[in-house]
Amino acid sequence: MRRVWRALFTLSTVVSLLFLAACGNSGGDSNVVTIGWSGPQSGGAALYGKNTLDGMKMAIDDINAAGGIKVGQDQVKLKLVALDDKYLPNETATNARRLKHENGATIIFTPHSGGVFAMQQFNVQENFLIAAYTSEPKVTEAKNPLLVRIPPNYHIYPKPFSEEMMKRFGKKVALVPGTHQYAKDWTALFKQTWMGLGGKIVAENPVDYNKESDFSSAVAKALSAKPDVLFVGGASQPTALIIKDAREQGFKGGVIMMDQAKLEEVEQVLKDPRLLEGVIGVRPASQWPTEGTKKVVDSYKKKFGADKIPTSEVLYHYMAVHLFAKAMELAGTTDDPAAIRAKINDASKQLPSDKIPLSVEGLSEDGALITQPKAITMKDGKYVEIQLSFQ
Amino acid sequence: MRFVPGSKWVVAALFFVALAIPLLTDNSYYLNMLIMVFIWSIAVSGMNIIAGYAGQLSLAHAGFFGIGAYTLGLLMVKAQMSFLVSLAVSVVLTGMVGAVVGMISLRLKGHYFAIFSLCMGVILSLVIEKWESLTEGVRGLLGIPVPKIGSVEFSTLTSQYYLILFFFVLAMFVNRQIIHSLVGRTFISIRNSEELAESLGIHAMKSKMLAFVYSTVLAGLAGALYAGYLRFLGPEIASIEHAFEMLLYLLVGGIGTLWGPVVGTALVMTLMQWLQSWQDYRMIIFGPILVLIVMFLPHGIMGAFAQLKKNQPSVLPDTTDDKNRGIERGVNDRRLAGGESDA
Amino acid sequence: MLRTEKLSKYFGGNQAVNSVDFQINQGEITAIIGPNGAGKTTFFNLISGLHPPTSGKIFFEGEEVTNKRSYEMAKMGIARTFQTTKLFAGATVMENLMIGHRLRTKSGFWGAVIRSQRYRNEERACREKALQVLEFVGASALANRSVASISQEEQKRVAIALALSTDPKIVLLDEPAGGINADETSNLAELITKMKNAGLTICIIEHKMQMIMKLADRIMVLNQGIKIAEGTPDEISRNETVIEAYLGGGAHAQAH
Amino acid sequence: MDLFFQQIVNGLVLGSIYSLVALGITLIYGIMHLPNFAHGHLYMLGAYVTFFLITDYGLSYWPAILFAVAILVVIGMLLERLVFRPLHHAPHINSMIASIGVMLFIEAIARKMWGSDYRRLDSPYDGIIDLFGLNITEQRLLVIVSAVVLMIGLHLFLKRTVIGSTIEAMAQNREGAFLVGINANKVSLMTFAIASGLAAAAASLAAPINLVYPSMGAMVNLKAFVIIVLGGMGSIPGAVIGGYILGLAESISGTYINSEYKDLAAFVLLILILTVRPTGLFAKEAR
Amino acid sequence: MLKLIDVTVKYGSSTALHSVNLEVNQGELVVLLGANGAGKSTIFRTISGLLKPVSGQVAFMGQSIGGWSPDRIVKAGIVQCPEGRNLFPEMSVLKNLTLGAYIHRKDKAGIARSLQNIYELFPVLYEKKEQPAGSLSGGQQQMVAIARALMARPKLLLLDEPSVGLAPLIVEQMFKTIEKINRDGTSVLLAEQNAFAALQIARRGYVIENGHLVLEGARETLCDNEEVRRAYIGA
Repeated sequence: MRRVWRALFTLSTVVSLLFLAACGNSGGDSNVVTIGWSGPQSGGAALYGKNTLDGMKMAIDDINAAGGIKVGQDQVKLKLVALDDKYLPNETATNARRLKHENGATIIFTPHSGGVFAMQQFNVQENFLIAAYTSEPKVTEAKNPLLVRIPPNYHIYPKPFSEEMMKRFGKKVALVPGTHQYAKDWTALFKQTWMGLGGKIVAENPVDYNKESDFSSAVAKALSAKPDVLFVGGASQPTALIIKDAREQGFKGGVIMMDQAKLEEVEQVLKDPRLLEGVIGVRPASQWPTEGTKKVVDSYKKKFGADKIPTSEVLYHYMAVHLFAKAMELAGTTDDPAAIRAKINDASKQLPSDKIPLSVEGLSEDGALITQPKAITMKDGKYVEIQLSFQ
Repeated sequence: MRFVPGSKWVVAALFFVALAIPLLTDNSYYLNMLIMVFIWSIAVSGMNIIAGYAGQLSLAHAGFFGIGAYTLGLLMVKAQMSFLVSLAVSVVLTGMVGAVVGMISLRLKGHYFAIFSLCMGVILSLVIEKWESLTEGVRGLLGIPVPKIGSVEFSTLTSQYYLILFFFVLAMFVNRQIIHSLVGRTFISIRNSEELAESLGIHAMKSKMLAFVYSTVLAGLAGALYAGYLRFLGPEIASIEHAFEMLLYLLVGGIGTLWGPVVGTALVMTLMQWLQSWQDYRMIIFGPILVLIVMFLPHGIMGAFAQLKKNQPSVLPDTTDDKNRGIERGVNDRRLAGGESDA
Repeated sequence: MLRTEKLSKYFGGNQAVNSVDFQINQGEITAIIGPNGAGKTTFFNLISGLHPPTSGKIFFEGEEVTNKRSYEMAKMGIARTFQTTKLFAGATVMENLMIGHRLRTKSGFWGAVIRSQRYRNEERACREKALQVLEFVGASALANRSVASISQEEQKRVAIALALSTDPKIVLLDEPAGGINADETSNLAELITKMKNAGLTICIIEHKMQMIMKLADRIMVLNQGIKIAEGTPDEISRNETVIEAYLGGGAHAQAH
Repeated sequence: MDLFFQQIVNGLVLGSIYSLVALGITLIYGIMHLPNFAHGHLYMLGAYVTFFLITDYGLSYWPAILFAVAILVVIGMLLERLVFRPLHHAPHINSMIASIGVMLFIEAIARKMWGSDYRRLDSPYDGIIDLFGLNITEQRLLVIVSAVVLMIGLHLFLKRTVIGSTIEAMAQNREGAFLVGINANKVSLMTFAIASGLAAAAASLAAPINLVYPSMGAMVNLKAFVIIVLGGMGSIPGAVIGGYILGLAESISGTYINSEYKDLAAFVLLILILTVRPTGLFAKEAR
Repeated sequence: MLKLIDVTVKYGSSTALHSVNLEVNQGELVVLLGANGAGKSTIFRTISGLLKPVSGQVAFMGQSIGGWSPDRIVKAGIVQCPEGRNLFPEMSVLKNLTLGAYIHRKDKAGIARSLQNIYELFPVLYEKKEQPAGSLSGGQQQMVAIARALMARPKLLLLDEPSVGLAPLIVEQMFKTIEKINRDGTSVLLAEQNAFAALQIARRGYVIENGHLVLEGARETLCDNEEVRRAYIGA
């Protein structure tokens, strides 16, 4: 009996201590503005979540080191509050309310469409701005007035990719994309484009890039259809493994890489650049030809190690925090989401390209940032730039 | 009433507090947390019926939660049916799927049933994820309309709160009625000894089926309410991690007690929220806490209360009785089993 | 009333019960005796439907019931107790006994939820039945005690009460006097006689010979799964084969 | 036809890994009646340990595997001693929950210490062998061969040595084992050690053909449970054969049906088999 | 050699043994008589450390062994051949026997000698040594169980109802074997309900009823005791 009492006592002590500790954190400072983030910090997508957070943390550190932002007459510093949602929409909804009501966040970042959809149900009602890092077109279709979509639209890639590969290798493509939603959407668009150009799809064999223990059987099946070109798409490292498996099984054709995979990371895994011959993909964000990009890449390397290269998640989030900070300065408020969003377009034009990576040209009507990515391909052992056309 | 914190007056008082909460605070975070606690409590109490009372540990209940949620979502989005009709259909459909799954799986005993149901859960979640033409797959189901009953629209958080509180109270009422009835006692008799129950004329399979189907209905109801509340669905809600989470709520609260599921859900969810401040350390802290809880409070919180009150071991099921499978158990297990033949 | 025809049960290669012809007559107390491991409990398990027989037939009141399951057997009126007193641990005596009458009730899920008239009647009937059988076995005082807290002998009584609460025609008692002392045994014998006088048919497995010799109308002796003798207590106690089997080969001379 | 044989080889590679992990789970189940949900995470730890021994401590492949196995053996024994032995007399559901707690803990620790990045362990055996027209990397061949060697080793240990047979003795009749003087605690400690060691070996063999990351154990774990239910819980041949059945079923169904549904195929296979044989393929008959 | 002093054992709240006092001397063959459920196996399980007494003392060769783990008790020299036999059904007879000598596992020569002795005692086991123990007949399984216990070279052998389920002829053989084992120097505590057969080979005995030792005495005393006769033959 005593054991039970003791256990109950211990448990309640632990719980109340936790409660006290948790309470200690909240407590606002008028000269600090909280930026919220809800994303995966555990589970299979944790790495992705961490990358987005790293970008934000670097940006906030840089802004605060420079004295913060000037809103009206006040010098305001930024603070990041990050909550784990395990990639689950309902957790995002809970976190968003917590960030808004407990931490006073006006801008909440989330790097997955499910979380965005969940927040869209109430963000206008509860008055906060969603910073959505997702390429899902439906996010903007809803015309939510308090939403900004950060990453570029992938619709521009398939056509130039396809044309280049067809020209160099042939018209038969085998598809081994991921099974996640982004890969599916990308693949659907790619298939349409490829066939529209007179190409033929000889095999389609999607695999789960995050869970699969061995890609080799999926690759073997795709290659058995004797394709000229292989289409792959998912996170960089598994993508690299698939390319490696294909080369090991004797595949010599071209490889089209979805923009989620980063060429520089693929290179790190493959080691031998010859395996990359004939690969086409999006130019790494870290190779964006601006001063700002170079600067951020350097400071990232300083922070995380010389062999680490910031992914586009890092760079886009770095840029986005600066963008929102600028918009707050322009709007002269830190707690009116509508006013802040109204200034995003102006802010994007005022971001100094020597400090900020990438280049943003403005905000589209439906709330997406406009950026202009580029594509490259490995030809005879060298990277060659491919022209992307914008209609 | 036998359970201390579940005594009539406490329950009544808590009920009135629950009714008054939206009047006392407009903090939507708290309301949202309570709504989530209600929803998951319903689902966990379903798991409790089959695992805690009928003694068959099911890990498929996240799958049934998913079925309930998707049925409601799909009916409202794709068939434009009204909220109440969709809710009814999703509950019935979950029960029907539950009946089919039960028929196959309840023939198995002990750990076999547990792991088989785990696999069933995985299948249900994979089906939801892969059947894209119906469920939209990993993209998720968008645009579930605001629940409406007659002319009342549940668009605000407060109105949703009352809607879900209503179903929560209803579910707990039905649970109470069942548990303290001949039907509930029948479940318990099967948990304690299927052999004895059968020799007393109880059709064990039939009763287990009833318990299983009812428990899936509760999971389905919870899922449907979740869909109506969040108005967006992704296949993750049916994932096996959720089944583990539900089991955890159940065990912490006290398996085989009426209020255990509610106490466990509320406590663990709150604990998880508090641990958010520790960020990366959250699970590093939570994992050992879990181990300590099962070591020192093996009957869960409500079980411990019942024990204090009755000053004797509480009714604790060992849902995985090896004797069913003819395996000798360890030395002291026999003592726990309380009596043995001295042949 | 209950009859078996060449009833056999094999476990793997072992013959637990081998081609037994047996009969339980209405209103009698029939005993099954035999050394440990003779197959007595297995035989009970067969005629109560717990295990399906490998071959042979079982008839109850003229009807063949060979492959009926134990819950069906119980509904037809065959109740049993177990060797190790099986009760639903943790519950009170009353709660245990109410389940015993469950098979005679009809209301299901909805009845219980809305507490329908029929449900309330049935619950009352269960409660009354429980009190009635408790009184019959002389354990009324135990009604609200937890099963875990009562003595071995009381547990035996409650187990019999549990069997009686199913409204049986035949009660099969598997070693009701195992593990209780002489006084308690004679009390138990009285109870069994009382059951017989109340019109019940009884079949009993027991090792306590004095008790059996006094109680039984007819005895069957099993050894190695085979019926080696059947008859009145007098006949059995004089039967050479029985003495041989029961007391071990060399003991014969000494026993006389 | 080439494709078919290629997929058979791939199935064998997959099956080898599954079998080694499933063997550990089934051994622990046989002795402690504990479905250890944390086992897949021991596999993950094994991969990380190997990775760091090679990259940070400069060990070469084989010594790294040996050390990783040794380290995991210690971790497994600690788990048995600190978590599962104290819970041995509690209801089984409690130790199951405890294993979930351990699982969450290990994954969180791995994330905290090593981050969530994918890591890549290079195989020292990167060559490609042309086997009757099939292209197979040496590493894949190595996985199959090593797994078979390990399994034979385990078999010999269990059947031919007195110490090894105590494990089987405990599984077959616990009380009988006590009565011949076998120390129950030592046996369960040894079982955890062997199971964790097997997981580590499987992980270090598989790591070079895939990536190393904190959640790499989750799916393998789930599959391993499918396997032991399929083969009969506690059955050692069941775990081995079940592992290969599943590996082959996955690679074949991935080829000839649809790769997206092949996880589903594994589970449906299980349901079908259990519907016909409720105690798995190799379960002992109930007495 | 073995002494139980006021040993009380409980299963949950019910008492299975009430202050039992029992003694086995060096070289003795003592029989423990009692009906089903009287508490014989409980005594055995307590001696072997499978159950812990709530009070009282268990002493062996002057040492208190109450609370020792089963394997430690086996090493001390008390080996039980349990009523349910508890063989390893899927292992061969030989393997069962080898495991019986688990505590002597380093003494290869000793094990070979023991095996030799066992095969002399039970020649049929030599014929069946490669068969799984579970496939043998009841009597043969009983032999394996006794043989396995002997492989541990016990100082004190506890035999729990070795005659259960055996044909009379085999029972007779079994008792002769037990007698021989005792003659060869092993003390034996034998639990039986087969009273008179057991009393033929034992010099001393106890009668247990409902967890109480009710009678104790030499063979003659017990044989002549009316209670015993009545209890077992019912006449």
